[in-house]
Order: sequence, then structure tokens, then C-alpha cells
Amino acid sequence: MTGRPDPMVPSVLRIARRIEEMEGVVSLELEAPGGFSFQPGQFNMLYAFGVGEVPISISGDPARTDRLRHTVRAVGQVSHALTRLRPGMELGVRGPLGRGWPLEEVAGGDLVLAAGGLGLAPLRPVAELAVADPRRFRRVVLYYGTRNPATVLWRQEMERWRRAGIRVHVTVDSATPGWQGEVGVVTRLMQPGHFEPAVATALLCGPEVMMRFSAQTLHGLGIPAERIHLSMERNMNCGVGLCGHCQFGPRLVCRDGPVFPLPEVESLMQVRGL
Amino acid sequence: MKARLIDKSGLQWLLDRLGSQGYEVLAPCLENGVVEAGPVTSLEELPAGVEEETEAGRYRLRFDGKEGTDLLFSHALTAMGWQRFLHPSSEPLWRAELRGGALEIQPLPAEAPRRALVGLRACDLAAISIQDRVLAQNDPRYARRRENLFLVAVNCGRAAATCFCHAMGTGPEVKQGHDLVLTELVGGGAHRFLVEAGSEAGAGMLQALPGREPEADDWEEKRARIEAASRQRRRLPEDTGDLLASSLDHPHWEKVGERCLACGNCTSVCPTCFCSRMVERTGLDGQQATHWRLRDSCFDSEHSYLHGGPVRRDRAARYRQWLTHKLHHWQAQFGTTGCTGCGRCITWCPVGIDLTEEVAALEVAA
Amino acid sequence: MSDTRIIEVGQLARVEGEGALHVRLEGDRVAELAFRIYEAPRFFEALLRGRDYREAPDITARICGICPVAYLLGAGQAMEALLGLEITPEIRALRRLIYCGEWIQSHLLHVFFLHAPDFLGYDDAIAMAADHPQLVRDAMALKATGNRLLEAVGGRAVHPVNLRVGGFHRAPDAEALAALRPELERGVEKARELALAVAGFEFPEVTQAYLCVSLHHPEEYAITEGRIVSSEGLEIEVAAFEDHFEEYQVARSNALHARLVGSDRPYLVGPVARYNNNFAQLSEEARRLARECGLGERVDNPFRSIQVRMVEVFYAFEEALRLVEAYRPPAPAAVEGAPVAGRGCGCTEAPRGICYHRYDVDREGLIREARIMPPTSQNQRQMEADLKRVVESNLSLSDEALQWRCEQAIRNFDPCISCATHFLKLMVERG
Amino acid sequence: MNRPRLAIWKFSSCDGCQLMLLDLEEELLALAERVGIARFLEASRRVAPGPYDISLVEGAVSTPEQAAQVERIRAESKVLVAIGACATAGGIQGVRNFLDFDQVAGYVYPQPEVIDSLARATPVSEHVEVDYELHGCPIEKGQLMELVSALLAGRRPDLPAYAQCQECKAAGTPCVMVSRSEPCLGPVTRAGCGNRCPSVGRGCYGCFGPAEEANPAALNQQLSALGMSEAEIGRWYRLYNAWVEPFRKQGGVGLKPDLPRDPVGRASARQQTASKSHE
Ligand SMILES: Cc1cc2nc3c(=O)[nH]c(=O)nc-3n(C[C@H](O)[C@H](O)[C@H](O)COP(=O)(O)OP(=O)(O)OC[C@H]3O[C@@H](n4cnc5c(N)ncnc54)[C@H](O)[C@@H]3O)c2cc1C
Ligand code: SF4
Ligand code: SF4
Ligand code: SF4
Repeated sequence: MTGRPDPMVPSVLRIARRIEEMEGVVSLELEAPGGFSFQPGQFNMLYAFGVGEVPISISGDPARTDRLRHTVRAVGQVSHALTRLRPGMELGVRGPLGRGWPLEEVAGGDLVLAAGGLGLAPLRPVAELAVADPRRFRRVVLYYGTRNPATVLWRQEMERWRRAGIRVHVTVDSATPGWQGEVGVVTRLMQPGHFEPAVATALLCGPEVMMRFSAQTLHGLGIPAERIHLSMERNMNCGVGLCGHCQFGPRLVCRDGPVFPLPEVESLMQVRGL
Repeated sequence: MKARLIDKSGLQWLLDRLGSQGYEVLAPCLENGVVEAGPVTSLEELPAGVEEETEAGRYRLRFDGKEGTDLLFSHALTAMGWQRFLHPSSEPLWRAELRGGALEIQPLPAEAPRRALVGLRACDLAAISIQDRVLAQNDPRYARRRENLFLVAVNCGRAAATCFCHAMGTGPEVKQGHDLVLTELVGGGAHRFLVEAGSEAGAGMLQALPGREPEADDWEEKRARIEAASRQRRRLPEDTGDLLASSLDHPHWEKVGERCLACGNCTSVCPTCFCSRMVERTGLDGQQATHWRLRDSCFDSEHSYLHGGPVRRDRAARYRQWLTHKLHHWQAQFGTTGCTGCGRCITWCPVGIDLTEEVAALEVAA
Repeated sequence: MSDTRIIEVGQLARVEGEGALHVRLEGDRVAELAFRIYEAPRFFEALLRGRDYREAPDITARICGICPVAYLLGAGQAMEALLGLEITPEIRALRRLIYCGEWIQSHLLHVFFLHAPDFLGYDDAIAMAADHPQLVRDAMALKATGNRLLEAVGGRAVHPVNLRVGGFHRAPDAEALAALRPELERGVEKARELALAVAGFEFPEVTQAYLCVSLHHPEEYAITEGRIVSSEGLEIEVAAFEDHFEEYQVARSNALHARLVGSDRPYLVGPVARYNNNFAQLSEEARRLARECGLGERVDNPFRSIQVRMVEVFYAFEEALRLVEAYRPPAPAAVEGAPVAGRGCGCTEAPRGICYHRYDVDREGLIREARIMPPTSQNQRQMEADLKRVVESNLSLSDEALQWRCEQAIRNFDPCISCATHFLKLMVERG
Repeated sequence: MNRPRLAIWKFSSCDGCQLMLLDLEEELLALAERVGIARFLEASRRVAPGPYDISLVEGAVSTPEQAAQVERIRAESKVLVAIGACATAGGIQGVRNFLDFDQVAGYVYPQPEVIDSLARATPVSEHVEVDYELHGCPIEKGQLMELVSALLAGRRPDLPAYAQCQECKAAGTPCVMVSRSEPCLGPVTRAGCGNRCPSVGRGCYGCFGPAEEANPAALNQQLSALGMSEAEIGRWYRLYNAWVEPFRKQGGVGLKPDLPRDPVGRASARQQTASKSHE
């Protein structure tokens, strides 16, 4: 009992590469000399020295166990500190934590990915899996919505995914001059015929409202509720079910999630302030 | 050997023995007008003949050895519970140092002294077993502290007005989780303790206790005492869980929200509450940082903070979180209820909000 | 005029609160000299009206963060006088103990943070610490002991929470006080060393014939109680204070001045006054230390007030040690009483001198009238007199040096402008 | 080395909060190494001009001059921190905001019309944007160091917004209201003092100001059950943090205009002596 490592103590990893994705969003590629495997949809607690720890999804290719990738938006103190780190510097990592996307369940069927904003981060590993192994899923479609053209994440990657056969649909809440694509909420992109509802599984990540409406729409298009999965967000301090912050009704988001099948959370999401 | 009957000197012998085995002995004593666990070397320090009168938002001590003998354990509970010995209000977890860009993280050892807790009640043991389920798996610090405890429980001979362990099925009789359990007896004018073991370590200690074999009337008195302690006024309905599950939108939450101070007293005294938050502390030089764990309360706005605001914005939502978590969601999360029926949250709420009444209000109005 | 010199200190540094000095010299004549307090008025006396008598200590404490005990106790004792409460010897002793803590911390703050840099030629104690690290560190450590004393007895170093009308909320733990003993013992020794170190400073030669006013107690160096005496034979009850001392206004000054009724002389309160009036009540050790430091039984050089403060620090350590050793927790911790209508007065020796309170209370215990005379206001007139003297006897100094010398002379008084301000009067001329 | 520059300012106050800096003792020397103390009148004659990285402001804004100065301070400070009840809530002098200013001034001053004072003493945040607030009358050293270290490290300072009650529990202090029927403002008062009053058996008198979730209406019912009158309850809130909500609303309750219309001050001893002196 006593010899067990303390899940509250981070290990130290070095930053190999820092990619400025857009204004205020930075991807950090960490060297994982000992190897680092994870399930797509899982997250790590990242620690910036002297500032603190926050939960951040793993956004890299699961096949590359020597490299660990995170994409961070600078919103508060810790995320700002993380985005300021430079290659060669070190940070603390605890993880992988939580329950990822139920990918076994999808095997051979259609995969519907719906992301809002930085919610694309935990779906990126799934897209990379699909690209690496085209036979793993039947059809893959990605619906991605973001605020405006300037905040479209990973344009090149999405182009690459498109070339590999993923059907990528992008929309923005408000367009700026020069934007050729769709404008409006992400649910408007979802059309019958994009996937075969009977064999499709949907993975959703984004703001709670976005997920709620997307889930409704996809369910309306025929995907059974239990095959719609949402990645939830709650305040997290420990990431391992000890601190009580990520309570969501009967669930602890860090331990039981962050990914939940719709039926587990649907009614909870209706309750104000749960 | 199943049990021993000892007198006060036998009990003192037990305290001494525990002390000589390197345990810090903590037992109920009088402190600032309440009964509270503190370091004890002599039986003299125990709150002999003291009973607490509790009500929602009220706690007073009464001194009268009304059974002719000053019972050492005539009080029902320690005021704030024992959880602070397992789950301290603040604790440093690790220290970090940054040199150049290189980061070094040093785990800080947990303080886990050998402690003998003497005078726990059935509900206190229930609370420890609940916290075991929540924390022992993933928190090696808790686990280490837990391993170093020797638990001497006491069967209640009297319940305080706020007790409802009987309804929660956690007491008043001590059945599990203890190393030793005492029942304080005074029948026939002789002040004595019936001691039983609940673990191997306890059995070992029992062997060595100076005393004799208990007799039938000792057992009878024990039974009668526990029966007396089982007479409790407060209760929770059998179907509390279902009731709460279907009451998440109940208008009554708003009403409690108006009365609730969101002060966190209930979460602080509850022996099963485990919430904590992590904070980073740095010194002036900026070269070192220490990562701390502090106890936390779901009544604080920070607790559910997300994107610049709390998810649970008002007191109504927070009270609902506390109550439904305790009495219902805990079951889904940890396979047990989060309430032992100790009544501390009722007693120590400054405005006397009583969870059993709140549940009853949901029931009536539902 | 060609030889008009203006010495201006816009913002006086290293004093409590905000003040300024303006001196106009014409030739070698001081044509104008004004020590001006520009700290904003805070109207304490008005705020006290309509408040419960038990609130007066905590409210008036906020007059000053450096000497809150003077207010907590002054107001408390005034109310006790009103209610006719008999304070037990144990409570009295404990009050003296916490007051020692305040003297220690306030005096050391003044001596080493505010005043010593003048003598040694630094802008501040931090700069001074670079060249005199041991001196500053020792002083800090001693000051911290004073704070710990305040904390152990009062529950907080600044604005203690444990004092109330009638005594204390809770008697401090005997063990907690006993734990301070080693530190106090060291304090006595260190205080002596520091007093000797201060004795080595250079003191400008200025003398003033002070009319010294202080408390006096036959058996002890007066701190918390006594009769009010002057160096010229006055001796009165505290309650008679206003019959003998008055405040009045003068043109050209922003502040209220004080003097003895029927005489136009300024008077001095504070360490020098106390010392001059109560030398015989100092302990033998303290008297010996004073002599070793080169002080006589009477001090008339204002610049030597810094030395007197050190003798008092030494004495306060001795006293604190004695009181801690003799400590018996008062039981009960406070004497209770019920409100009566009437008037109560109180006066204690704040580090800067006597601080007088008077309250009129109604039957419900609500304050109808309040009047407070803090030491700095009483000293103000003497300060100006001293300054005039200092300027006149230092005319050869450059403007800059003279300005600094003036600042130093003001700091001789350890003026607490925050204290003085709540009663501050603006220029008022009366016909 | 490019050290951040620190300035300390004072408005209407008792100096107790600034004193906390001096009471840092050894830590002050360490601080002075880490930051450049550019302006700290209570401690130093040396005053360096702005701009400043961090300004700590003590005291309530209570004169027209201060109101102008606080704007200047804001303009030349990167981070502005209001320290203490005076600066965050108006402090004890904010009690006058509930009273008729002419009466207040008239009681203390024979010629109130020449006084250069605002009718109200107000918190800094009523004048300019404030980045952080340190509460308390006075502030606590530990919180001061926490704030400064956090600013230097770029992290969020850990300054509690929850109620004093949680400090009682952490300190093992039994609730004075529940166990002794001693009225206490702890349930509506911000934690941070380190449990000073309850730990000496006294009810909290609210010197850290309102807790984030303060619910005075609920507490007041309990206070009146413990025998406090409405006027007494009002007076309790009308103390060092009287001018911030929700204390402000409570502080107005039961406030009798009990200062006599014709201020007794006119006939007070001071006036008599004052006129006597001009005989
Ligand atoms: C499972 C999970 C995965 C996430 N993945 C990503 C990701 O890939 N990229 C990314 O940029 N962000 C992600 N977030 C959100 C990210 O954790 C927050 O933006 C971050 O905690 C903000 O911390 P801060 O100190 O910068 O901000 P502040 O606003 O100063 O936050 C203060 C504290 O509040 C809590 N907090 C605030 N916002 C959140 C939040 N949204 N979620 C959880 N706790 C919060 C944290 O404890 C934080 O330390 C994820 C959150 C969760 C729960
Ligand atoms: S919820 Fe209340 S009664 Fe139940 S265990 Fe906690 S404190 Fe005791
Ligand atoms: S907040 Fe209190 S301690 Fe601070 S300056 Fe104001 S009155 Fe003094
Ligand atoms: S308990 Fe309340 S009044 Fe006392 S020091 Fe703390 S915050 Fe201030």
C-alpha cells in the first residue's frame, strides 16, 4: 500500500516543440522518453512551475508514444503560463487520466465527430487514428464550429484529414470578408446522408450548449442516444476523483468521464447549476 | 477469548500500553466548552459526567453524573469529529524547483504518526469506512495515515438529540471497523468496561488486558445501553435517494437557499466530507514552489468555478449539491451513502438548518 | 528679501501619517514656521456618538495602527470609570503586559525604522541595513518580540481583538505566555546592547526647558494608570484633565494646540516627559542603563529622546518578563457591569505620551459625547517651539542639511499624525 | 536585474496596514531585494517617480485632493492593490457616510465650512479600477506576502472569499454562536484573519468585510434570536466595512438620527475652552 506512487505527484517532461496555432492558442509537444500511451479523449494535468495545475486534453497522435501533445488556450493564469513556455523548458504532467472515447464500440461503423472551438483537441487523436488506419471506421465525418475564421484550428491538418477521406465540415458563428465556408451553428452542418445512423457513433466535445444541441440533432438524425458520447468539462483540482470538484450529479467527471454516453448525462444537463 | 471486563485502572492500563507502543493517544476531553478529541495520557482528562445537549444550531454541555458514577463516555460525540487526523485541513504535497528551464519535483512525505483514537462511536467508524472507500485507493497519504491508526471505539449508552445513526444503520452499536470496542457499565454500582476486539491487533491487546471474563448481566447491561441509545427522534425516509433524484428541480431548494449562509460549517464538521483544493505557494525569490492540498467546501463559489464563473451560482444550487451528494449521489460514486447520521451538521449549523427536516420538506411538497 | 530662505518639507517621511513643514527665514530670524498636518480629517468623535459604550475601544483603536492599545485601554478604562467597575489585579497586570508589548514595538519601530536613519545618515532603515546589518536585524528581532507579546495577550499585533471594557475576552494561556520567557530574557539583554549602541550616535546640542506632563504612579513607572502630573508640581486625577489642559486654536495653523489652563506655555508629553517625571520609578537596572548611556535624571535635549525610548524599551522588556513570570490567568477574564448614564474619563501613556478620553453615556449605554486628546496633538505646539529653536541654532547649515535637521527634530516627537488628525482643526480665527 | 517597482500610498487610514509591511521584519529585507521600493513614505525619505509596477494603496478616499490623487496613482501603476478595510470598503471613517455630514463635521469642527473633506469616505474601487484587494482591518502579513509572491510568480493569489466559519473549523474553534450564544458575524465575514476573534472566544466583528456569499438576512434572524435588537445589529454592520454591500444595506437598518439636531458639540467643553483661550 505504502509503496504505491502518489497519483498527485507529476512527472517532469521537456518541451520539444511549441506551435503557435493562433492568437492565444499554443500546442506543446513534449518529449516522453519513457513512452506515453493514452486513450484518445483522455487528459493530463499539466503543471506550470509556480503557477499551478490544470486539466488539458491530449491532442496528439496516439501512435507516437515518444511524443505527447497538448493544445492550450490561454484563458487564465495557468493556461497563460503554459502557453508562455518555450522549447527546452520543462513542465509537470500527471496522467493519462479519465475515460476516453469508446473507440472499440465504433470499429467498422461510421464515426461522427462534432467539435466546438478548442473541443477539437481531444478529437484530434481520433482523427489521426482514422487517417492512419482507414479501414478502422467505415465513414468518418467531422463537424467543426468555431467563432470566426480567425479561430479555425488546424486548417492544414483538416486538409490532410480531408485528403485521407474524412469528410470535414466547418462553420463559423460570424464570418469575416474572404470566408467562403459555412456560417452558423454547427448543428446546421449535420445532414442526413453524411453517415449511416444505424451504424454510427458520435463523439462530441465543445461548450455544453453546443454539445446539447448537437446531441439532439444527431439523435434526431437517427443515431441512438447510447452511441452519442460527450466530453464534459467541470472544475478539476486533482483529476483522480479525490478532490470532489468535478461532481456532476452522480458522476465524477475526471474519474467516470470526461467522456459520457448521452443517456448518462442528458437529464443532468437539463438541471440548472448542477 | 471473546471479551474482557476491566475497571478504570484497566482502561488506564490500556492507555499506557498504547502510549508505550508508540501511539499518540487521542481521546475526548473538554476544550473551550465542548468535548473534543485531544492528546490524553490519563483518564482524569476525559470529560467525566459530561453530556451534551444538542439541537439544530445549539450545543451545550451539562455536567451531572446522574447515574451515581461519572461516566467517562457519557457524552455522545466529539464536537468536530475525527476526520482531521486522517484528512488534515492543509497539507503540502510536493515541492518544485526551477533552475534555468529545468524543473525538479520532490514529493513531500505524508505525516502519518501512529495514533490511537479512543472513544470513537459507531458513526465515527462508519465515517472512516466511508472515507476509506473514497480516498484509500488513490490517496497514498490517506492510506498511510489510516494504516497507522489504532481504533478504540465506544458503544453509546445515550444518544444526543441530533443523532440519527439508528435510521442510517450505522449505529449505535459498534459492529465493525474497530480494533477494540468498550461498553461502559455501571450496573450494580461498579464502574467497569466491557471490552471486545474487532481486529487481530485488537485481539492481541485484549489478551493482555488486566480484567476478567464478563458475565451474563454485563452482557445484559450492554444490550440495554445500546437499546437506550437507539431511541432517536430524527430519521430519514427509506427512499431518500429516490426522493432526491426526483427533486432536483424542486422549488424547496430556493427556500433553503434563503436560509442557508453558505458558510461551510456543515461541510467542515461532516466526518465524510472529503473535498479539497490544490494551491500553489511560491516564495518571494520565485525559485521554489510548494503545492498544497487544502480542505474545501462545495458551498464556496470557487468550488465549481469554470470559465470565469461558478457552475453552481447560488446557495440553493449549492445546498442541493451538498444534500443530494451526501444522501444520494454518493451511492453511485462510491457505493455507500455519504451520511452516517451523526447529526453534526445539524448541531453546528449557525442557523440550525437540519438536513432531516429539509428532506422531509421535499417529501411533503413533492 | 535677498536672504530669505524657505525650508519646505512637502511630505514628511518616516512619520505615522501625513504632515508637512514650512519654514521661512528672514536673515537669522524665523519669520514663519508651520508644522502642518494635511492628513484628512476622520471625525472619530462624531462617529462615536450613538454607539454602544462597549464599541468605543474597537472603534477608537482605528485612530492609530501603531498604538491601538492606547485607545483600546483608554476607552476601556474610561467606560470602567463610568460604570464603576473594580478591575482585578490580574487584569491590571495583563494590561500592563500588553502595553509593554506596544511600547516595545512602537519604540523600536520609531527608533530604528524612523529615527536612527537620521542620525546615521540614511534615507531609510533598509539602506541602513546594508551597512549596519546586525543593528537592524537585532532591532527587528526585538520588535518582533513586542509584536508576539501583543499577539499572545491581545490575539493580534495590530488592532488586538482580545481587549474589552472590563478586561479581556479570554485569559491568555499560561503556557503560551511562559513560552515567551526565553525571548524576553534575550530581549532584556539585547535591549541593553541596542541602547548602548544608540548612545553612540551623535546628538545635536539643543536644550529646551520643557514643561513635562505625564502620568505618575508612586509604585511603578506609569503606563496604564496614575495621576496626571507636571514637572512643575501639578498633580491631578485623570477626570480633572480638562480643568487644567485646554485646546485652543491659533491663526496660521491647521491644527489644534494645547496648553495648561492659565498659562501660555506649551507642554511636552511622551518619553522625555515621562522619564523626567518618573525617573525614580524606573527599575534600578533601567536607571543604571540610563546613566551608562550618558543620561542624567533629567533630559532636556530633544534629540536625546531616542535614547530615552531605548531606556523605556529596556524597562518594558524587564517589566514584561516580570509580568510573564508572575502571570496568573485572570478569572474571570473580564469584570462585568451594566450601563449607567454619566461621564467616564480615561488616560494612559501611549508610546508618544498621554492619551486622554472622555465619554458621556446615556442610560441605554449609548455614547452621547466623546472627546479624545491624543499625545501628538498635545505636543504640536512644543514641536513648533522646538523647531524654531533648532532652526535658529543651525543657521549655518545648508538648506538641504537644515531641512533634514528639521525633519529629524520633528521625528524626535515620534509624531503620530493619524492619531492627531481626527480632531484636526483647520485655520480658525476668532474675534 | 530589472526589479519590479513597488509604491505604497496612503489615504485616510490609521497606518496599521502599512505597518504590516514594516512588521514583515526580515521578510521586508528580502522583499526589498526582490522589488525596488520606489515610494514608501512611512519608511523612507527617498521617493522615486512613477510609473510603478505594483502600487499598494491604504486608506479611504475622503478628500477632493485624494480623489484626484487616486486617479494619478491608477494611471502610473500597472497593478493597483487596495489594502485594508479603509481602501476596500471605506474603513471606519466610512461610518460617516450613514450620517448627516454637516452634523458630523459640525460636531468636531467649529467652522466646518472650511474643511476640505468629502462628505463620504469611499473605497478606492469607487474611484478607479482595482486589480486586487487585500481585506482586513488590518490586513494580514501572510496575505500580503501571498499576494506579492503571487504577483511576482504570475499566479493567482490564494485569498479566500469564503466565510470566517471555515477558519474556525480549520482551527478547531467551536462556534461561539452555537456553543455559547455569542453573536458573531463570522458566517457573513470573509476568512483570512486566521480566526482571531473566535479563537479568543469572541464573536467576529466583521473586520475582513463581507464574504463572497454573505447572506446577512439569514444571519440576522439568528442574531435577533440571540437577543440583539435591530439597532444593535445595524451598528455591528456599521463598522470598518460599513460601506460595501451587503453590509451597507444592513448598516442602515435601525439607524436612528440620534445625533441631536443642534449638535451638542457647539456647547462642548472644547468650545468653551477654545473661547476661553481667547478671552
Ligand atoms: C477534461 C478537460 C479537458 C480540457 N482540455 C483542454 C484543452 O485541451 N485545452 C485547453 O485550453 N483547455 C482545456 N480544458 C480547460 C482548461 O482546463 C481550463 O481552461 C483551465 O483550467 C483554465 O485554468 P487557468 O488557471 O488558466 O484559468 P482560471 O480561469 O484562472 O482558472 C482557475 C482555476 O479554475 C479551474 N478552471 C477554470 N476553468 C476551467 C475549465 N474550463 N475546466 C476545468 N477547470 C477549470 C481550474 O482549477 C483553474 O486552475 C480542459 C478542461 C477539462 C476539464
Ligand atoms: S451529513 Fe450531517 S449527519 Fe450526515 S454524516 Fe455528515 S455531518 Fe453527520
Ligand atoms: S484598514 Fe484598518 S488597519 Fe488598515 S489602515 Fe484602515 S483602519 Fe488601519
Ligand atoms: S474574526 Fe472577524 S473581526 Fe476578528 S479578526 Fe477575524 S475577520 Fe476580523
